[in-house]
Amino acid sequence: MQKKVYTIAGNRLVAADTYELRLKGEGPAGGEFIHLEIPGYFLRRPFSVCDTFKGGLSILYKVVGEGTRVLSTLPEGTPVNILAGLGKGFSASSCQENALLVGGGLGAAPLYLLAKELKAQEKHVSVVIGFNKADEIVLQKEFEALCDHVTITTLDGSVGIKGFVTDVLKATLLNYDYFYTCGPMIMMKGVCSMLSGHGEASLEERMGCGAGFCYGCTIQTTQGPRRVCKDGPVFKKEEIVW
Amino acid sequence: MQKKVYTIAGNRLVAADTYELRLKGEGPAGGEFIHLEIPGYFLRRPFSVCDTFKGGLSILYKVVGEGTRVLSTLPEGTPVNILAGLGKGFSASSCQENALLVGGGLGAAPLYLLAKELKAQEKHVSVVIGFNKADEIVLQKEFEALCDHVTITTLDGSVGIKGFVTDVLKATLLNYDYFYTCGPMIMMKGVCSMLSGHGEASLEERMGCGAGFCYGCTIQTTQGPRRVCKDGPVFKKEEIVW
Amino acid sequence: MVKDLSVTLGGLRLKNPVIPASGTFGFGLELAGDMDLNVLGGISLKGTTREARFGNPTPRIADCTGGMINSVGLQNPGIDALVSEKVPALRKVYGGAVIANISGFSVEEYRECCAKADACEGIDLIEVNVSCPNVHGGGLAFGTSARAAAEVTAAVKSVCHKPVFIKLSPNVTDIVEIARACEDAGADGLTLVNTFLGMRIDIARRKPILANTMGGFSGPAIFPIALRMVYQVARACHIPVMGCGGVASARDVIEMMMAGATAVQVGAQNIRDPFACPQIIAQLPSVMEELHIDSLKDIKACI
Amino acid sequence: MVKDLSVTLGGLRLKNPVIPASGTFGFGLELAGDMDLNVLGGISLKGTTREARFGNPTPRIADCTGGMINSVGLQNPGIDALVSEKVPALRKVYGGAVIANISGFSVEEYRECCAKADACEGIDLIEVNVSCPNVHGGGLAFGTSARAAAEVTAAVKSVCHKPVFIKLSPNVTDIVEIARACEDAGADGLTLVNTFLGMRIDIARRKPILANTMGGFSGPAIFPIALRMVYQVARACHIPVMGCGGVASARDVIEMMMAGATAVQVGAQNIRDPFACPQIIAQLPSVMEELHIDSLKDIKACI
Ligand SMILES: Cc1cc2nc3c(=O)[nH]c(=O)nc-3n(C[C@H](O)[C@H](O)[C@H](O)COP(=O)(O)OP(=O)(O)OC[C@H]3O[C@@H](n4cnc5c(N)ncnc54)[C@H](O)[C@@H]3O)c2cc1C
Ligand SMILES: Cc1cc2nc3c(=O)[nH]c(=O)nc-3n(C[C@H](O)[C@H](O)[C@H](O)COP(=O)(O)OP(=O)(O)OC[C@H]3O[C@@H](n4cnc5c(N)ncnc54)[C@H](O)[C@@H]3O)c2cc1C
Ligand SMILES: Cc1cc2nc3c(=O)[nH]c(=O)nc-3n(C[C@H](O)[C@H](O)[C@H](O)COP(=O)(O)O)c2cc1C
Ligand SMILES: Cc1cc2nc3c(=O)[nH]c(=O)nc-3n(C[C@H](O)[C@H](O)[C@H](O)COP(=O)(O)O)c2cc1C
Ligand code: FES
Ligand code: FES
Repeated sequence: MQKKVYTIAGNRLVAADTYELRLKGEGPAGGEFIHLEIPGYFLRRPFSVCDTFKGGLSILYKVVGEGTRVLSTLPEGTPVNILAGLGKGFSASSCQENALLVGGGLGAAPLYLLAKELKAQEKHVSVVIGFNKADEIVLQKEFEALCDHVTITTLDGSVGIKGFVTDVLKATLLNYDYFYTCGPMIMMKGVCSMLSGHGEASLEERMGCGAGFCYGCTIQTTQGPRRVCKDGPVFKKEEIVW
Repeated sequence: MQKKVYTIAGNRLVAADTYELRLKGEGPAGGEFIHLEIPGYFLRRPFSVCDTFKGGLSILYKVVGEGTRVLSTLPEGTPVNILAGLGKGFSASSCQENALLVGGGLGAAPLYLLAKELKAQEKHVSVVIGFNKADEIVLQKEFEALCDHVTITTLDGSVGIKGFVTDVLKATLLNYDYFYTCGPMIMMKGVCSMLSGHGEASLEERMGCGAGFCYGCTIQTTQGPRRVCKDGPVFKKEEIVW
Repeated sequence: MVKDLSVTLGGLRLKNPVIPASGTFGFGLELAGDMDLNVLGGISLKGTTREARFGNPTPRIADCTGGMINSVGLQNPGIDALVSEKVPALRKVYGGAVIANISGFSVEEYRECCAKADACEGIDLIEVNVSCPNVHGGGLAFGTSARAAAEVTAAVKSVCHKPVFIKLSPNVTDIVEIARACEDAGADGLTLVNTFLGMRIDIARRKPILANTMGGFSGPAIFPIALRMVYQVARACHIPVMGCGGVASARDVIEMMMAGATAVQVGAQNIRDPFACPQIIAQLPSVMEELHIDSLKDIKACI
Repeated sequence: MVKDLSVTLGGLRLKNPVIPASGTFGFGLELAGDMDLNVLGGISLKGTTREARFGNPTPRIADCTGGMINSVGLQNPGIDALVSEKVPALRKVYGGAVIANISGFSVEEYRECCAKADACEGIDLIEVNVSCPNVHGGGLAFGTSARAAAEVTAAVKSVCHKPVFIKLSPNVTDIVEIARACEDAGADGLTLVNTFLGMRIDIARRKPILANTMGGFSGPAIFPIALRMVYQVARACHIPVMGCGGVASARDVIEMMMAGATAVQVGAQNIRDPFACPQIIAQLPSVMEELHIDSLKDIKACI
């Protein structure tokens, strides 16, 4: 874990209520998520790292409450205090050859970084991501440029296949030896119970410290109590108690 | 009273720990003092208006605590929330012909605006202002450009007369029909008891609302309880209970 | 859709639930020149005692993270000036609910002041502040003992025809016990909460900031504790509660009402921003829209 | 001039008075890889009970103005794991004062756990958290009754040789009464304060944010109340006080000490910023310089 002051290099609307925040700063800022201080709020807010680049990283966030609303108003050049290098992420090496990535909404964000890593390991990557409506779609072009198969679903059918991602998993024969999922709990539960092989899911909990020492984010797993922020947020399918 | 968002047009060091803050914004911002919101602090901070100009005003402030320290770091262009049009100021019209202004430290600030008003009314203005040391002197040139006599005192004698302003009042025969004073309580008490004629002094109290409705700043006067922020900060010499 | 902000409090219809809290809005008159008072659902006037009081020496105010401490000490012109001067003057410019806030140092003083407030035409509701030290009962605040709070309530109720709300102190182990005692003694409603006892030190001068050493702490910092007390009391009692403590936004008003408040008072936030109440009222309709609320009456204790 | 930050607490010499508060720094080990723990004056370990506990369901955390609410609910591996695993592991990397924080639901549980902590070599001081509900006494927290707090104190003292500090709840009418009862029952010191009972509501979903409805509120928002309690108790009692509640800066540490604290704990601020304690310690000398303080021992209760 490192505490850093990064600078906003971009904060633009990329979909309905959804912003891409680009942060630049020194040093490596690995980890699965960052914990970001928003002026006027006591607790930090956790966001998955969506992409990293030389001298920085980006996240995708949705305005869902007061903190994210304030975040969306911060202009370029604003210094932002973050904790970086947090969380145990997806394990790309668990996949032998063919990876299946299933995302819902902004759950697509951490899957993008994973897809880059899987491709760097020269694996085949199929992606299925679902959204409510066309105007919420993010990362479609980015996934298409990177991955072998990309399927988009929308609830209203305005883009791609009409329905839930689980409808696609049911209808399509997908070739994978390991799967990865991130999105709403109800979706991940459906995905994990439907897909027979091994896989991992990224969970969410309200967080205090984000760094494993306040025990605010503990969940019960088949292996006993685990901290989502430190032992996760990614857990093996078999560990999760839905 | 008006609530306004003004913009910092300048915030520069003008003497030891002392800054001039220039604020620009629309509409008249009269009044004796402004009540200024500082990011991160619950209560506003009161500062005397030192000068007004078309589209704005300036204050002089000293870094004495946390709030003023933060204020000194705010860059040009920062929006600042102020209450303007507060307080009952000096009454320039109480002076017939010859005014004597006695200031201590940043007590000089509101006297400058008063001096401008007195000169606009074509009165003679003599000024005595005292500082601890040379590096604390403010407004000397401005007063000299405007007034008929300007005497500076410093405790260490590095500039002007060595000693307190009261030493000057004792030693010099000053021609005035009305006096005005602002500075540390102990100085104003000395000035008011030493000067025989009528006059006014500007008081300070820790303030809540700054606008007369919280009764946080009440003092006992010879006329009964009075709010420094609304009934003052300027009171007639005869009203003040030292 | 047009939003219905009105609520009914102790039989009175308020056009909205937002009321400046006692001591943080003077007698209303001080701000009459700066805003249209008539947007306010009600006004709780500055705390009043039998005799005029100067209050405590200054400094009476200290700044804190998310709030402030005051030791104003009930500066007021006395009950006779309240009913003969302040209220009639306010009534000339204000048509909403006028709440008299009464303090006392003995049961007898409470009774006498409340009777005078009850007889004053311009006053709609009487709020009894039991946070004062009980001079005949060892100096502990009336509001920190269920028995003393009930005694004041019964005494006041015996002389009042207007609705009587008892305003409780949060500096207690069991707020529900005290609330129930007031309800049983006949209170028509409760105001929760008054200030927390707090203190700050000037570390450069090595002495307390307040001349009085300690004072009442309030502001957004206390909101979660006040909300919890409103929630507990609203579930335990059947009389209406005015929620108070740290309210600073339209969202806070709605949160207080969901916790069980019928109306909501705004205190320290007025001191930071004199226009806080009109602003909160102006923001309520759009926040209601966002939260799919048509009438504020629908959300009371809805959780 | 070199500044002397050291203090003596319950007979132990601490290199400085800054101690992460129980529950806000895990068992120290969780942060051993991220900072040099040895800069810390002491570490108060996560609250420990007889049996291992999962704690409460999530959400366990809610954000507030100037603070947070937690309902972690004493998740811990139990006293046996504390003394056999956590403390020995911490001792390998940490040489400062190790404080065990013990909770219980019966006097017997307190006694048993404290005896085990007392027998554990790596533990220097025992802090007894009396904020838990008393399962044999009607569910009210031990810390809200002077009698129950004294009973726990006496029971624990009868089995401990190490200094015992009782950590009090601020949710009481008269903190001094409870502090005195603990002192009279033999406590070697007091920690003031634990969290305030608070609550937040998710107004969009119309339900409490915490799965447990209410939780413990702490952070800079409570500083003025905690400071007042430290001041009152330090004047009323003769045993040392660890001040805790809202401390977030070197200035706050000094203010707490001027109010009467011998050492100072930092809680919620660690959760906002894991490096809060080392940073505060690093800032102390320059703040002392500015305030003309040569030794922190000189400022205790100096106001
Ligand atoms: C590991 C992890 C990764 C995440 N990655 C992303 C991401 O890449 N993009 C994105 O848009 N969102 C992400 N979230 C959710 C994001 O943290 C919340 O949407 C955000 O904290 C809401 O803040 P707010 O102030 O707008 O909401 P409020 O409701 O005003 O926040 C109040 C409190 O609740 C917490 N909170 C509210 N909703 C959530 C939530 N769903 N999960 C966790 N805490 C919450 C906040 O952090 C804050 O402490 C992630 C959450 C976790 C745990
Ligand atoms: C009517 C009036 C006019 C003033 N004009 C000026 C001016 O022109 N230039 C200038 O430098 N200062 C002026 N002051 C003093 C100025 O308000 C304080 O120096 C300033 O508030 C200190 O803030 P701080 O946060 O740095 O200090 P802190 O000590 O950290 O402030 C804590 C609290 O104490 C209050 N406070 C601290 N010192 C004073 C003080 N001397 N008077 C009133 N409140 C205080 C603050 O407002 C704040 O609420 C004036 C005060 C008053 C009442
Ligand atoms: C400056 C000031 C003066 C107050 N005077 C009174 C009073 O006279 N009577 C009373 O019942 N409450 C008084 N209060 C308490 C408030 O009415 C309110 O109960 C308390 O401040 C909590 O609300 P808040 O957090 O919104 O400020 C006063 C509060 C402040 C800040
Ligand atoms: C997440 C969290 C967990 C806590 N767990 C404990 C605990 O196990 N035992 C205890 O005595 N206090 C516990 N506390 C209380 C703190 O030790 C401290 O007394 C309180 O938070 C006030 O200090 P603060 O305002 O600096 O946070 C906990 C506080 C927090 C925020
Ligand atoms: S958020 Fe603190 S342990 Fe996970
Ligand atoms: S500061 Fe509020 S009345 Fe003067």
